[in-house]
Amino acid sequence: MSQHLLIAPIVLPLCAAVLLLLRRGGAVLIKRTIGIGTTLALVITGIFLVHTAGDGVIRFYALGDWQPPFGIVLVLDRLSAMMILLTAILALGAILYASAGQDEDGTNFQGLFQLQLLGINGAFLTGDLFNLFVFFEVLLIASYALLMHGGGRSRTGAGVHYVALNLAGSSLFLFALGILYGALGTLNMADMARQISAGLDAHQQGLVHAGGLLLLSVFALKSAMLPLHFWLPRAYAAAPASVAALFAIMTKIGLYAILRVYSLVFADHAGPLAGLAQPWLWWCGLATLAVAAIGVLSARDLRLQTSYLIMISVGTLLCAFGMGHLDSITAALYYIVHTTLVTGGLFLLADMIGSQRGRAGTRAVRSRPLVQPGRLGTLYFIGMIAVIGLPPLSGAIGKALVLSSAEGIQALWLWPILLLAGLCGIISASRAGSTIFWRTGEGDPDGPKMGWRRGLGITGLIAASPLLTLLAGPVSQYAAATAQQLNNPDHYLEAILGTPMLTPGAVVPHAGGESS
Amino acid sequence: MLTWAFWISSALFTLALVMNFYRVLIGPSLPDRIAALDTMYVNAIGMIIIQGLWQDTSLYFEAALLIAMLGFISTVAVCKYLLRGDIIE
Amino acid sequence: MVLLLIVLLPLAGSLVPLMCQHISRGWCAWLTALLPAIALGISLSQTSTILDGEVLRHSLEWIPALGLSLAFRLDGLSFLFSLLILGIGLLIILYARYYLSENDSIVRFYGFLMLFMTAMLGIVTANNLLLLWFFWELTSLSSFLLIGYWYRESDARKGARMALTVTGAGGLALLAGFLLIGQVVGSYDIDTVIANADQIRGNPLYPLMLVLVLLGCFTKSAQFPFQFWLPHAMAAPTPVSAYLHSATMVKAGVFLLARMFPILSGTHWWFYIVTLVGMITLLYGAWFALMKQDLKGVLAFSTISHLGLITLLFGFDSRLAAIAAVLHIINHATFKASLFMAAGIVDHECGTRDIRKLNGLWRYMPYTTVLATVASASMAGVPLLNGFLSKEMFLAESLETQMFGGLSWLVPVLATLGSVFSVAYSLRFVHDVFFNGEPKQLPKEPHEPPRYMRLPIEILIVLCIAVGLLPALTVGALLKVAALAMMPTEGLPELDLAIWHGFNLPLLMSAIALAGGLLVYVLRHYLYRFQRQFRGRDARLVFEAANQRLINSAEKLLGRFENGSLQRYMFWLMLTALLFAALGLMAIPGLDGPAAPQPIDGVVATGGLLLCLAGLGTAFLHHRRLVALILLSVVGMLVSLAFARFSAPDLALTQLAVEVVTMILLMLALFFLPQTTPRESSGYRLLRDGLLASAFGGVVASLNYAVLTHPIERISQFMIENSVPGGGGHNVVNVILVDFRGFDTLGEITVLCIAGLAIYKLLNRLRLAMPSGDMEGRAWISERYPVILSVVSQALLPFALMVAIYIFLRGHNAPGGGFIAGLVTGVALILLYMARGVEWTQRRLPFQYQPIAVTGVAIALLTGLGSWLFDHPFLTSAYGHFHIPVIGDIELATAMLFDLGVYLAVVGATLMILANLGKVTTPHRPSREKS
Amino acid sequence: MELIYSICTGVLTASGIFLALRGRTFPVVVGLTLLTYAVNLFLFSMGGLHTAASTIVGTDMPMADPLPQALVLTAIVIGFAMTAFVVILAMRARGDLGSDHVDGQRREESREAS
Amino acid sequence: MKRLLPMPLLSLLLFVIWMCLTALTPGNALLALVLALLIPILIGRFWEPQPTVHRPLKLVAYIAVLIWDIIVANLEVSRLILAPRRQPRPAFVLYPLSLTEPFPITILASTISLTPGTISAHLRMHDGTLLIHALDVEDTQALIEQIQRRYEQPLKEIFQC
Amino acid sequence: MVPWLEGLIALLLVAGGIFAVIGALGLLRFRDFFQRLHGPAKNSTLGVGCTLLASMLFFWVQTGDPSGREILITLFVMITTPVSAHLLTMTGMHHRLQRTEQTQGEPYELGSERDR
Ligand code: NA
Ligand code: NA
Repeated sequence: MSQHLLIAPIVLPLCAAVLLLLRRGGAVLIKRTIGIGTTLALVITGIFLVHTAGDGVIRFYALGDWQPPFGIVLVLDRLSAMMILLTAILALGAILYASAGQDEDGTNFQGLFQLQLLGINGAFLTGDLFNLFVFFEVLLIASYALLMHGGGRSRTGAGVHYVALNLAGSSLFLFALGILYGALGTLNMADMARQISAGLDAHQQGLVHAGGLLLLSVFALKSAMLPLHFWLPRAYAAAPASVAALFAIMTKIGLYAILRVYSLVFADHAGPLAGLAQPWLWWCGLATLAVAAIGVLSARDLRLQTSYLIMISVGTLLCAFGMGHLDSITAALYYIVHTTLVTGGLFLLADMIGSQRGRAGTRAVRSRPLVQPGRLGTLYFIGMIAVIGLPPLSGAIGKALVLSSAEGIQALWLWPILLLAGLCGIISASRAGSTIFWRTGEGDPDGPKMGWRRGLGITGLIAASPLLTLLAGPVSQYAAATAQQLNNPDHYLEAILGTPMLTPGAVVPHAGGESS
Repeated sequence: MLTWAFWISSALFTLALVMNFYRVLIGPSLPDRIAALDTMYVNAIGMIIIQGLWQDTSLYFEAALLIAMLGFISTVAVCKYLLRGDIIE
Repeated sequence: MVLLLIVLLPLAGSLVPLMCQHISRGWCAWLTALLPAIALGISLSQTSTILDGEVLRHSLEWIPALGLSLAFRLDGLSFLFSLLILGIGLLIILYARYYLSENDSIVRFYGFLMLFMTAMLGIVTANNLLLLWFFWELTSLSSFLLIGYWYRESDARKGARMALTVTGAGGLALLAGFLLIGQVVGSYDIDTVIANADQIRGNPLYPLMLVLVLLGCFTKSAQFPFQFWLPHAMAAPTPVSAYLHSATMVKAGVFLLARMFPILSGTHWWFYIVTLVGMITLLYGAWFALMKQDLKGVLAFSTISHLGLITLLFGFDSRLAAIAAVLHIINHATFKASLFMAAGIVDHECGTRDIRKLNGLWRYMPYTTVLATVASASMAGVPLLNGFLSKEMFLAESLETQMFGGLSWLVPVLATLGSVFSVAYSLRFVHDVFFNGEPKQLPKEPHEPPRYMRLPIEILIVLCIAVGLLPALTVGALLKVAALAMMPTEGLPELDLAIWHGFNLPLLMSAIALAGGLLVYVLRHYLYRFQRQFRGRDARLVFEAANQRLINSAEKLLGRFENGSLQRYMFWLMLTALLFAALGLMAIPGLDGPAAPQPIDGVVATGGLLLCLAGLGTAFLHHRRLVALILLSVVGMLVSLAFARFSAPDLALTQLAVEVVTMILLMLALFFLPQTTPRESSGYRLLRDGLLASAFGGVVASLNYAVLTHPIERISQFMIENSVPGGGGHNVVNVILVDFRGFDTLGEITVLCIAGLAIYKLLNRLRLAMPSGDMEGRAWISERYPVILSVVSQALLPFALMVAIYIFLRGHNAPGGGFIAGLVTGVALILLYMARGVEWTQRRLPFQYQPIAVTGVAIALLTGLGSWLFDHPFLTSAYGHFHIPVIGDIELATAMLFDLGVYLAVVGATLMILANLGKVTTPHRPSREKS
Repeated sequence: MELIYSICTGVLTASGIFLALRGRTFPVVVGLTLLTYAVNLFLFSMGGLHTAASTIVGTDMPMADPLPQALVLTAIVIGFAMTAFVVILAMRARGDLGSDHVDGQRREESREAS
Repeated sequence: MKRLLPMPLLSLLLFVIWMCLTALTPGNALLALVLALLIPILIGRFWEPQPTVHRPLKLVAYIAVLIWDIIVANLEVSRLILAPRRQPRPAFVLYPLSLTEPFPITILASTISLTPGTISAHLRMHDGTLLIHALDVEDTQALIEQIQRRYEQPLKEIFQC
Repeated sequence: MVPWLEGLIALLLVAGGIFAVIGALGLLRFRDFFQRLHGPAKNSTLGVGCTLLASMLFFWVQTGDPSGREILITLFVMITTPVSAHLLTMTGMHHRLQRTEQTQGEPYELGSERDR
């Protein structure tokens, strides 16, 4: 049974979604219980998977018992396990928050939420490029639905941009996939890597080059790399809080895909194609950082501010990927965990703050006092310290890791930009925070209290930062091991292609055929 | 002889398609264009059948069947649209 | 362990006040003071060890990947500072108990104060540069909270933000500096770094490191030109000012100078930068301290000036000067803390800090007057007080420096000038406030403060006098070990701590300073008049304005880039993709590959031409939307013909069915949209887009051609071979869909299902104006359901169902399958909706579509899970042939069950999408969502 | 044959992209749909162009590459789902934002040409 | 019987068509039988009651005539299309229906559309008229009579209405 | 294959093509919409009919197994073409498309929503 645990992050939410969606209505309590319960189960699964992957063995699950490279495989390595766990934790915070009432603003929230998780987990686990496309689409369409949850003009406006750009992106994805299949004759990523390392003729090489770069544009769009980031700020700022929180992982999926594909398929063994994406990631990452810093500075709204802070993290990560050595990947992996959880928490927090401020909402203007200024203020303070990268929280550690991994001329570019981005963050956060929590006007506090579910959701996610600070040693160690694993795609290839039989005794690569 | 017949027939159907398409392009009225589109669908059935004969396979039968059954629905939808605006009411 | 406690106890102490919410303020103060008091005790217990010159170290592994460990050290320097921080901190706790009013939250105050204390202790005891930086930034953060303590005041908020921004920025520079040092040395461990100081000074990047580190120091210790934040930090409650500006915050900057002294000093760079900055700051602060009318303002600028002095001493690049600097740090801490507390008492008792109103207070608070006078005298450098000692050493050292060559004489002159002003403002502090006639319009009747509020001042004054009288006995040993920490390799210079060094030049300079100060004070009104010529610029306003300008220009800059236009965003996306694809294309040696192209046949050529024309037509005629749709339909049809032509019957079928559904969908939507697109793109825009689109088209065509002419070995061969033996189906495409890549299909039907759910959400409470006629103004005909259409639709249904079943059953072995069958069923039902209306159809299809679609997914999922029962991976298929007499051979496969799921999902989703959309105009419209 | 085919994909791509760059929702939707057609044709041809071949085992015709066909099938379905969503989103945008401009600007517009 | 086999003719048609579609095997016959029985029940809700066929033989004859007429119609229309200069004389003719049930009327209208130079343009149930567009007609009255004689009359007999 | 059967099939195929072209020609040649509609409504139907008949014969001869699958297509075409034509004429009437002067009789106005 434990072998099937690998597919649990996909099957669990799908089962839950089916249960939740069979009827449109249904008792709220039951739906919430299923939603939260499943997410909790995903967290446990994630922990187990991280534990399993911790031994450094790369495992795979051949769907339909069709062995790679012929069938679709799910691959569990340190990276995918980590991302699964990360998603689950973030989702738990988000679903707790949503279950305090937001889920009932429209139909089918709980079910769609699980489907979104299904898509995300699938994207993290799959070892097949076309399957990655399918999961991208699952998570995108689910995100469209969730973005529209509860309705409203700003959501519609942001939605049009978000959807149109991503639709175009999906087309580009298929072009890229087509080229790669046409040039390599396979869809399995490990097999692609093998084909490339086995040597290509010049014609194929050019095609793979085109496909690889085109694919980069798709992943760059998802990860909000400049100049393809335009969809992000508005979409994130407009989404319902719990959805925006979950969206914190969305850009990371693009980044994950970049890391996965370019560290596996276009690694050193790819000869002239090695490091295909690196320079682009590096320079565009820097540009992303710069623009995001300007964005943070200009943001007059908490949610917009958080959106741009996410973009800063994207830029940071892209730069780290662009440097592409062991230390920088280690740094990036630590940073990814930190930024995802904290920004997720900040979206929830912003919503909570906004709901207690009446018409001022999340805008940084004078308003009536908050109902719970102490609690929310503390959370905001901690969250901002973390996300801006001030000590003593995880952001500072992540940033220091990234900075210290830059060498020579790289540091000359990265340091000033990243540090100035941090300064922009300080200016923006202190301005917004002092306005919202300190510069309160007359009027009686009024609005919903945080309550235990929202409180748990927000606190849980923001508390991740202190926790990541305390556990920085082991976490960074895991990250380093992960980077090491990524750095050695040979192991991956060997695990996926070198051992053709998963089930001992099977002679044909397929166990079907016998009648049942 | 059959090969010649296939050739001629598919050339003729192609010609018919081109002429229909010309009508789609020039209109002038919307009903003209729709009528031409509808005719294209019907001629497409012929094209597919001939291809099946040519290749001596019945693999394309379903395609022809589907055009015959569904092709007119587009026409219905557009006509209803022009007549009533709301096609499902 | 001892070491760790010194930091950890105050940290724990910051939680104590939180638990004192409900007990009296007195108890709260005592309890809060308890833990730092213990920490102080622990520190003091180490006195003998430290004085012996030992260095305590304690290190815990934290983040090896970063080279960051929880490494602490207690050497003379950190010991000295720890005592200051803890000692004065305790006094502040006591003082604040009486200072804060009933309305002020004492819990918050003590909490922040203890946090700040922790951070300071961390800075001085850290033995790892990154750890030091951690605490460094933590002081910025906690001081932000402390300065903003009275957050309802605009001054407090702005002052806090300014302090945070400036010191935070400096902290970032410091981080960069530390990282550079770490990269050069390969470790952040301070011991290691000190041991490798030569390597650092010899590094070509040394100036950069130095500047970065100094930026950190100078911002923190309010050196010119970063001094402006400090006076505005006075918006904080006075105990905070007393603490931050005497013993702690600003001292962190000079502490770091001391810490980095063995690492970075000894170069020209160090000398010029540090000396110049220190000198300017010294004079600048002194001048403005004299000019200020605010009691705390005088103290703030005097602090700036004294910090300049300390910095200047560090710059002199002599070991003796560095020792003098440390001594002055101690002295300044004692007299400045007491002065601030005295000022706080004045403020507290009189209700104002305006020097022009405060006069002759000695009559009302004689005791306080005495204390303040002694402290001021110490600040002025009056002999027998501690301030005199370090001032004297400073003047002596200023004479020693030769770095400015022929201009070196300027240094002692300017130093004396600084001292003159120092005397003048000290005098002013005493005379203008406590003497000089009667008070004017005080808001309160002044009197002596409570006993315990004065106690901290008394203790500090005693220290001032004790050190002043018996320097060698009191601070001598401590000073030596502290100095030793700064010069571990060179060792200590000869140090003579005495009040009397005989008549010498420094003494003369001191005398000049005292006399000059008196003179300046007497003539101060001329100076005020002189100063009045300059328009005073409030740093706060400047800062705020700069801030605002920065934000505005950021907004403008961003707006230039992100202008909210999808057209632009789409353009960038396509341009990027084009660039990437084109780069790859250029890497292909030539488009023609080894495969000989197949001969062109006329039918394909004509079809291709039509396809191109239809595509271009759609683009060119897009302003007339319905025409564009008809042409789009032609494209769809031709594409499916192309699929049929190139041996893909399954695709042709699917494309056809989808084409019809898409058409219906677009017609439904077009009803609510304008019928024409306005011509609003400029010629330039059209040209630009046209070029981009053509270029993209060209690249795609080239890539397509390149692949087509280069056939390769593909994994699909395996699928062809295994389709029948492994998947039990002859139609390889279908076997791929339901078996080899059934997982994709599961995802695909999930997408379809979610689309249905998403669309339901979009349609909720959607109210759109329904046009009453078409675009030419014709009213709609009144006939809703033409009879002939109704009858035919009804008659078609059984046949459509049969065809669906036929296609479904054949799917595994011939073109077809659940997907197409589902679409056929769905379309047939939609036709009924069109022909008969929602009301009629709804009555006959009384169920919701969501459960159907979801059931479909559920069946597919369960089929997949079923293989677990046989201990096979998810979605493993099985099939078998069964022979039944008469009927013959029947094949049953789990894939069929999976396909049934697909069928249901497609039917459900199609209806969910189209029927719900159609219902928008009817009373059955979706309206569950909250709006 | 390959040349004609490639030109067709290219032209459809170009038309689709041109429309996707327009400023109103409906042309954008039509453009994206065209682009989807182009993509499907492109992806399909990655298995090579086979005349008189089949994907059914057991016929006496040569085999065409079935894998791209299956992929395109999936892509068609997903494309349909996405088109459906975006077109209804366009409707919603018109309702919510009062205009069918992609940026939702409020502009004076007349539904009818008259 | 009525519940098991609500539409015998439809069932028969379905059975025959299924057998046409698939190979003639016992298994398929069984399946065809199941479908022929199942589908009418499935779609029963959507089937508004229609007049039933009372004279099946007449129906066969009718179909034969129809096919013949279609061929003739095509040749005639082809001649018109191909005739270089001759301009046809089109007409809108209002045809008075004597049939009243929608189903037979639909058959009639379809027949008209499929046969010589005529298309049923619009049906008005309330006054029982069918507007016909004829491509080339001299005498509209003759056309009406021809349709009545050749199609409507037989249909009335077939459906007995 | 028997030559005469082959000939018949060939003939049917070519006839089908010719009818399709004539239908298309009608769509192009006639002066008004209502006339143009007659071309496809009949000729194209017969064109496809001929082809289907050819197909039926061909496969019957090839496999030796009579199969009536094509009948189903014919049936569908015959059911659906008149409906298309009917709705198209209605649309033409609604749009009051120009008629040639020779046209006898008038199409009446279709009842409009606003009249009610
Ligand atoms: Na409707
Ligand atoms: Na007729």
